[in-house]
Amino acid sequence: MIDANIAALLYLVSGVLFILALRGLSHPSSARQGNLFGMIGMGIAVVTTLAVAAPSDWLSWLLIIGGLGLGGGIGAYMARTVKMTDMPQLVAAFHSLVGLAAVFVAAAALYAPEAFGIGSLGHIHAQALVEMSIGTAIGAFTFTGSVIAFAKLNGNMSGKPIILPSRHLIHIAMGVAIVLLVIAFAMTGHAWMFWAITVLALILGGLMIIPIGGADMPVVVSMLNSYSGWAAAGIGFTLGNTALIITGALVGSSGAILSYIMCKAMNRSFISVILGGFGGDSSAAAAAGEDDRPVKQGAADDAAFLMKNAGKVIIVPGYGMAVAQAQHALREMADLLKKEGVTVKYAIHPVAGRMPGHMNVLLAEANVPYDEVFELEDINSEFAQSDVAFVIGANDVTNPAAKTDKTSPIYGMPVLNVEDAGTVLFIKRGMAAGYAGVQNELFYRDNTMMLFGDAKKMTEDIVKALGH
Amino acid sequence: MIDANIAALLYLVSGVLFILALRGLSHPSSARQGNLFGMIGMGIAVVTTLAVAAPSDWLSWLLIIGGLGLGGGIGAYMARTVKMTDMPQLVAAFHSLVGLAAVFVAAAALYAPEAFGIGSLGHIHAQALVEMSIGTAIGAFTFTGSVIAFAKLNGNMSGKPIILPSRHLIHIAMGVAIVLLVIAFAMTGHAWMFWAITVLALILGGLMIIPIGGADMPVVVSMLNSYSGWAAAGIGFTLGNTALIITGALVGSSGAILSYIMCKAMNRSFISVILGGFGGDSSAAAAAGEDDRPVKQGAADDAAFLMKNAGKVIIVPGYGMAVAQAQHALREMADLLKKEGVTVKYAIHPVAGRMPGHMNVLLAEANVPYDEVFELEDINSEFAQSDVAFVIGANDVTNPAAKTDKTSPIYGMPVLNVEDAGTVLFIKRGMAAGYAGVQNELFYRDNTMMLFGDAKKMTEDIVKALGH
Amino acid sequence: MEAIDPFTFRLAIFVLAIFVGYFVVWSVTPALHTPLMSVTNAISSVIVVGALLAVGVHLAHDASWVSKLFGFIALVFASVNIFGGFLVTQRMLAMYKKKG
Amino acid sequence: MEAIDPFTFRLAIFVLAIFVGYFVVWSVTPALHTPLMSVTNAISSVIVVGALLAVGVHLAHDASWVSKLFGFIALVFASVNIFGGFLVTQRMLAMYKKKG
Ligand SMILES: NC(=O)c1ccc[n+]([C@@H]2O[C@H](COP(=O)([O-])OP(=O)(O)OC[C@H]3O[C@@H](n4cnc5c(N)ncnc54)[C@H](OP(=O)(O)O)[C@@H]3O)[C@@H](O)[C@H]2O)c1
Ligand SMILES: NC(=O)c1ccc[n+]([C@@H]2O[C@H](COP(=O)([O-])OP(=O)(O)OC[C@H]3O[C@@H](n4cnc5c(N)ncnc54)[C@H](OP(=O)(O)O)[C@@H]3O)[C@@H](O)[C@H]2O)c1
Repeated sequence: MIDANIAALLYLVSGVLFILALRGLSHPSSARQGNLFGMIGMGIAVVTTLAVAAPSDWLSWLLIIGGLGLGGGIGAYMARTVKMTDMPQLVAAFHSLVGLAAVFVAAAALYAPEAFGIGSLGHIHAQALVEMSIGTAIGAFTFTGSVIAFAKLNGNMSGKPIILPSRHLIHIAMGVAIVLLVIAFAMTGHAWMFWAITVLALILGGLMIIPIGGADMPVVVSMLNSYSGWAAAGIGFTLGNTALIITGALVGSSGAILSYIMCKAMNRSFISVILGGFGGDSSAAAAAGEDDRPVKQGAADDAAFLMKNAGKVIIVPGYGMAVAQAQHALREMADLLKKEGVTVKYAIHPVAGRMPGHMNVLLAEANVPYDEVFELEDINSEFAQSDVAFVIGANDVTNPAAKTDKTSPIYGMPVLNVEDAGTVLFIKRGMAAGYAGVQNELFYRDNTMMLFGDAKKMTEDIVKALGH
Repeated sequence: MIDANIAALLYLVSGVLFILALRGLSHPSSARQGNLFGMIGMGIAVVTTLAVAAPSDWLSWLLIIGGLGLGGGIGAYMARTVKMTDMPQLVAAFHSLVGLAAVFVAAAALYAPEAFGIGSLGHIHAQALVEMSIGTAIGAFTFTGSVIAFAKLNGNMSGKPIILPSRHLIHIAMGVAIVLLVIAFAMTGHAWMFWAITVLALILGGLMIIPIGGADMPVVVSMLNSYSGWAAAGIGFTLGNTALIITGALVGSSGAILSYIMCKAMNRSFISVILGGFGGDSSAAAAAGEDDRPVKQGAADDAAFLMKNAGKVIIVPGYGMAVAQAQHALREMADLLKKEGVTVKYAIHPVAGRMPGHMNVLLAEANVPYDEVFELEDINSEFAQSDVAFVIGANDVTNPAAKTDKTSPIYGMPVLNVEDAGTVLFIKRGMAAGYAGVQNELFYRDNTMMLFGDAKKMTEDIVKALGH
Repeated sequence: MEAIDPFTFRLAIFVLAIFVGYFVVWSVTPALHTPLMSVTNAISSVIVVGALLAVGVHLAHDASWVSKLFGFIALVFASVNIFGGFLVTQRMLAMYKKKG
Repeated sequence: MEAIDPFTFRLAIFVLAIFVGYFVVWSVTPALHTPLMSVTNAISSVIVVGALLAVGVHLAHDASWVSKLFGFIALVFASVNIFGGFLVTQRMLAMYKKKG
């Protein structure tokens, strides 16, 4: 047993280390050290807890070591084996676990309030009852919500928005029921109410996420992340634990800000995302893309010839590159071009792909140095001085309708000005529209050449052509 | 009397309002609202204190109202009448008052510990004694330090560094004496020790700042600001006051970061500034600037002709513009040029003038819209596309020696690339060097024209010439 | 001075932490937004401290068994997240390299 | 849970406030660094709360008079700063205008 004051200080230290972990992410060069700080902070929190409330029996120790080992083993295995293209799913899966953990911690507190210093069995302080029930409600909601997000992202469930009749009414009714139950629970402390809240929140989480289209899932995942942060902070108040309170606030802000960034970069309101009904996966929107106008079509050889003789090529990767896993072939292509004396840069739109930073991770995986990868604001003016814009599996993020067509759903979203380049190459499988379902006028321009085919296959062909 | 918990919440609110006050300064458009938040925060802190420890006698109320009225009146008068060019002095003067206030609050706590909840007369908790003596030491040091900074900035005292023999030894000895006295005071609580600490700190503050050159005073002022913040936080711990703790941390960080920014932009180490001996005022360094090479000299008419026929003019103001108070004439000149269809922009170096943001305030005073005023990084590449760089009273911040001459004291400092412009006009009174005492090779270039004279007079002449 | 409810202090900590969170997340470079998502995931599992308290309860009542069990389940889930979250972040970050 | 010393909480508040200060000051645009100096000056005069406590002391001992006097002096100085600092900042900020 260590002194409560020392424990409080140690929890503060671990909270500060978590802040430093996020702070490190301000630049790739400090990010690894930041992650290390995060791990140390977690270690301090765990050890401090074990020191402050050291269990006296061997069974508890066994369970603790077993639990840490079992969970840690599974986690480490998942972390090692997951494919980088599956990161959106993994994050959703992890979120569901945080939600469940919050539910079980709250339930444990209900049955052993003494251990948490919040009263005795059947006589828990009202404040703690409120915190606890909010914790379990958000946790349960996060759990089912994340499970559905996972299923949609992973393709276990259709990405199309599934619309139930009068669903908004049902959601509101359930929300009201939960609030009333929380109040009743705070006054009576009956355990069945706790479970009723939990079950209702589980159902509500499912019902609310199902109507949201698969491509909106990243916003949903981020929003659920934010919720789980606030839930953690709530439990932090119950436990009087500084580390939890700080972490909850950090995670809560982080999720909220990422959701905001995504919505802004897509030029959609957060409310419209949450109300659902928008954004099936790209195949769903495909039909919209047909048109009779002629397009200039090319082959890998043409592309190779064009780029070989260019002074500067800007590569614009998008969702299609991720699906096709074309990043390695792309890096190879860039290497060959650089050998020919061509300047190669990558331009990343803030919502290219399906989660924030998605393209950056994939390029990093393929060993593309991060100082060749630029954000929209930093590179957008350079297209005018480039000979070729090589658009691989991207679509919406290049669509000039966002600048010109006020009626377009993407109007107002910042886009990459690829059309300013000498020639624009588009790799995609057909004439289908992108995620937003909007036709891209660029395909029909004179300085555009379409390269129809799978992104990976086509890039490999270009690599071959460059080799000759 | 209000509840201590409510008071604690109100102090938190006032701390948050102070954060928002600084946050508002991230953009000119939100800054005024931020300042309002700051005032509200201060109002809440004062009213809360009066409500929580309401004095029962009329004398106290009289003193409080009288003190607030007297001080407030003086402050308001100063704020209204000060000239914008005198801002560095005013800030130094205000700092000295914060320092003194900290000394008197600490002394008051010594003689009426009950009112502060830190024990009874002669029996004060050791922790409070330590906090109190550190508070008075920093406060006293800040007071004399700021007074000297004020005198040097205001010209009441020569700006030349005054060097005493073996001064570092004396400073160290006094510092050690203060530390020993703090320890002894914490153990015994004798009042004389408190006063001895105060007196020693007063003397040390004077001795340490006197050897520092006048032009380094902005760094000193900012550093003293930081110290006064930490002193306030210390007293906040004694009083258990959240608003003071938060404010202290904010002010402490702010001063430290501004000192850092200044030192970095001057490419000097903080230590070398504090050790003193560098940087007399520019007249002191003047002698260094003579050279026999010929310079191209021009008159107001030539300058007017050149700029009238230019497509783009970038104005680079510096310390000389502030001394000469030429900002209004400069704005007039820019207006006339704009009427002639010339694009006019202002380029501000981070340490142009003698305090951070100095030029911006002066230009704002002359009604120059802030969206015509650009920072170094944002405009430096534009000189190459400009016909004229109009350098008015600036020198060091344009000196290419910072880029080329490794032996120069300003080597490594970022500078404005005025030499990339078609023609460079320099307004200054003679060939004297700037604050750093380094000769400026640009004066002798072919595309440079020197306009010798007082900045205000010369600009007015150009305005006249443009009028014809 | 009367004693101040710890809740008040915690509220102050919470409020300031929200400010810190706001600033620190905005300072994250967009290129690292994916690792940001995975690392926030990992740190939000500091909820494990609650699980540890629950696993270690004294077996005073029958209900304590329930609590112990729930604590164990929460512990396993949180551990998956902690190890999984930090390690996958590390794996991703190790891939970000400079030129040359 | 044992009672935690308020000092511990205050330390946490202090540490977090330093982070907030660090971020918030870096977010200030360089064009407003002069107003930043004057406004930090103004807010650091929140030390006036100490002066108010001192002025309002009950006259229990002779020493209380001393305290009252010192408090009054501190109050005057702090008030100069508060009014002077906020008003001069306001005056400066009022000058920053957009084009047109
Ligand atoms: N990043 C985020 O955080 C985020 C979050 C939510 C929503 N979004 C949304 O996602 C979209 C991202 O834009 P984006 O330009 O990256 O993607 P996009 O607009 O969805 O376009 C992707 C294109 O890739 C093509 N493609 C698909 N599979 C391919 C394959 N195997 N090989 C070659 N091409 C393939 C598709 O055309 P074909 O079918 O013709 O091949 C499709 O037009 C934006 O609308 C954004 O708002 C992003
Ligand atoms: N801004 C800050 O926070 C700060 C803080 C500390 C130090 N400093 C230092 O201050 C310097 C600022 O650079 P700067 O380029 O603005 O100034 P500077 O290098 O000091 O040059 C000012 C020039 O203005 C001329 N001048 C003086 N009075 C004049 C008048 N009435 N009319 C016309 N010209 C006049 C002087 O030349 P004549 O004598 O020939 O007229 C002098 O060369 C840097 O070295 C910087 O490191 C700045």
